[in-house]
Amino acid sequence: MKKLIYLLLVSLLLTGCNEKGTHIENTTTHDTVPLEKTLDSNEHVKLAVALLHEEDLIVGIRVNTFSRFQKKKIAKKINKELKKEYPDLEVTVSADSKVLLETDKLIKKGDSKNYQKKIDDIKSIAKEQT
Amino acid sequence: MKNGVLTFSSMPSLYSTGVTAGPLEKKKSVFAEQFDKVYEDERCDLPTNEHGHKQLMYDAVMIALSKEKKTIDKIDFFLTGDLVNQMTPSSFTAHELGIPYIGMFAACATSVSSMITAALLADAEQARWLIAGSSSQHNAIERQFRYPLEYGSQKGATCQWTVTAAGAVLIGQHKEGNPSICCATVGKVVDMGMTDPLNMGAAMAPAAMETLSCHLKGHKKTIDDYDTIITGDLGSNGFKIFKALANESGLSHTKNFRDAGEEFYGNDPSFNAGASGSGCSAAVFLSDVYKKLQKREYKRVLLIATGALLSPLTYQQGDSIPCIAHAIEVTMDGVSVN
Amino acid sequence: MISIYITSFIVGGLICVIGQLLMDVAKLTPAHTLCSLVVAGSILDGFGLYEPLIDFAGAGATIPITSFGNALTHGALAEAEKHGLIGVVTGMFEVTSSGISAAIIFGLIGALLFTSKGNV
Amino acid sequence: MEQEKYAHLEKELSPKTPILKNVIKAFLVGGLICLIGQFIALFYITYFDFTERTASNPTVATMIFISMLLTGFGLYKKISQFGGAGASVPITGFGNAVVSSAIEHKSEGYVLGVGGNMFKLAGSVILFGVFSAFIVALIKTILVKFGVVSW
Repeated sequence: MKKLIYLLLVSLLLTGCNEKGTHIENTTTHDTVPLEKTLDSNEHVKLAVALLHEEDLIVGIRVNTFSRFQKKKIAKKINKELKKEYPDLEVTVSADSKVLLETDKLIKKGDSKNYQKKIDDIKSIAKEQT
Repeated sequence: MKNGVLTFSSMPSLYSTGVTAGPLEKKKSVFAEQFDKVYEDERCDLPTNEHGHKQLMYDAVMIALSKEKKTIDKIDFFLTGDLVNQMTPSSFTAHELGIPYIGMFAACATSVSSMITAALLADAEQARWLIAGSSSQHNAIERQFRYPLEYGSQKGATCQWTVTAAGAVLIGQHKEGNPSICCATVGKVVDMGMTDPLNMGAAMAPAAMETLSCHLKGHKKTIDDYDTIITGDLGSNGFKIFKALANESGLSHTKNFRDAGEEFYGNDPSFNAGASGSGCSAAVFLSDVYKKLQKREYKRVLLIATGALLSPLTYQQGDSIPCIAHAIEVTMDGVSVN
Repeated sequence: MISIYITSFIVGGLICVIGQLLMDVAKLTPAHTLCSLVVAGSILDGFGLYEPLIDFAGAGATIPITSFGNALTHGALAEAEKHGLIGVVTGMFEVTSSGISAAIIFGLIGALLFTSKGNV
Repeated sequence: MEQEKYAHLEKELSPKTPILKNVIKAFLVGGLICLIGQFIALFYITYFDFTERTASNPTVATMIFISMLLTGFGLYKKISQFGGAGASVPITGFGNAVVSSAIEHKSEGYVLGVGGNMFKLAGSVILFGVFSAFIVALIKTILVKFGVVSW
């Protein structure tokens, strides 16, 4: 019994330090370097998927295990930072895994004609949770 | 001063017994083979638990009667009780039987209190034939005193399982060769301040001890006069405490002590401390003990049935659990030692 | 992604451990234990502490009964933010309705489908 | 014998509650139920339009549905006997309290029996949840009004 708990704790610690990943899809002429830099430099972010399309920038992030307590604050902070970098874009940053999942799906599909409709969906989802 | 101590000079006899039990008891009880009838359905194929409860008692009475080839109209009194609100299963049984009926309530001690009353009536020559007994049905009682059956609550090691069983005994004037009631002790209500309704054995043990010492003193007996002293449903925990109390009060040993509740399910841990319910003592006294008396394995026994006189209302209002124990002495010897 | 399962298991398990301690050490009845936990969840939300726990542990924080107190308080607070004091009363079931409505509906369906059995 | 003396004797002889064992079992069962809940939540997030936060509503409903089945087939009381608080603290325990009361009181009819007794056990949880939510929200709203704290 105690071994089992020990095992769980160890695996918890291990999964806490997974490798970082950032995936960015850009259909606009904006420069993605500051975006990448912002996401990579944030120590809490474990995984991020970003999509720039027309007037929108959507970022779904996953934070480290113990950063999840403040994941809303982290998302807000990144949102603020990105707004500074991309003042002419509508920035949506969410730590909700649904946003990450949907954005990822959208990018993988690669069907750029349907982007706008889906992006609106994701934005409304992201709004719903705050 | 009688102080609850009774002697029956005419020594009314037990003529026959009827014991019925539910399907779980058939599977799990060590006494299952000695029961006269066991049901495949926990409600005896009737729509409600309370109807099943009534059927248990009714069939027990009919079995006891049929063994002696007696008919209902020969019976003068029917004394019984159970644990359901206002004792409706017993009253409904009495309605179905149509025998003059006195409802008895002493919680799980009803098996003995009804036998004492029957013996008194027979001894006073107010009745030729009487039926005494008690019954309980797990589902109906559980819902009455605890939670809905399917509600998940963790039961501790002191919890007892209410049995589905009924026992009825036909009592009449003294007959040589039959187990006979020579004396009895009506107990006082004892409250030792126990408040845990899931540890009834501990609440009832002092009442059993009180009645035992009263009986021994009142009838000038020692525990060695008995082949066995069997308590009703103290359960393994209550029985342990009862034996400790007996030792403390100066009784030399407790090796001839038995407890029906502890033995009922053969120490199966899934029943925690064992069995309880007014059917438990009745079923064991009127099957195992009665048969051992008939076979003369036992010559003199003391039956002490214990009852916890609580209701869900009283313990929720924070009252402690008052308990009672009644003792009845049954012997195969022709003459009372008194 | 795996870590959310581990945190939900551990946090959910720990909340149950608190419940078990309330029952075994503090000798509370199951009903008292559950009420205490619900009140605790509600107070935690008053301090804004329960939502981060949900972010951390997911179902580990939303499945235990403490989340019921949290959701009630959360609904009340959200409505109070919009409509002032009156929202405290009106917003309460905004978030929690699913648990209670599911319990009522499945309770009735359960009663239609099943009868209780007195087995071990 | 004195009540106090007897209470002492009773305490000495009655079996002790195996607290450590119970706590470990509660942890495992409670954790497992929450883990199942997490899987269900993931299912709703992946295949339906629910976010992490909104998925908790259908998850709770599904858990209560599972609890209804387990209660009806007589399994929930076994889980509870093993897991103790691990089975009664999760929302499934709330479901079990409601469903078991409803099933038990079916014999008195659907209006007086099921309707009248469904919340016999779970009602107090709702009462204290609502009452404490009311007090907490009231205090916080007043504090915000006076500028002591912010939302």
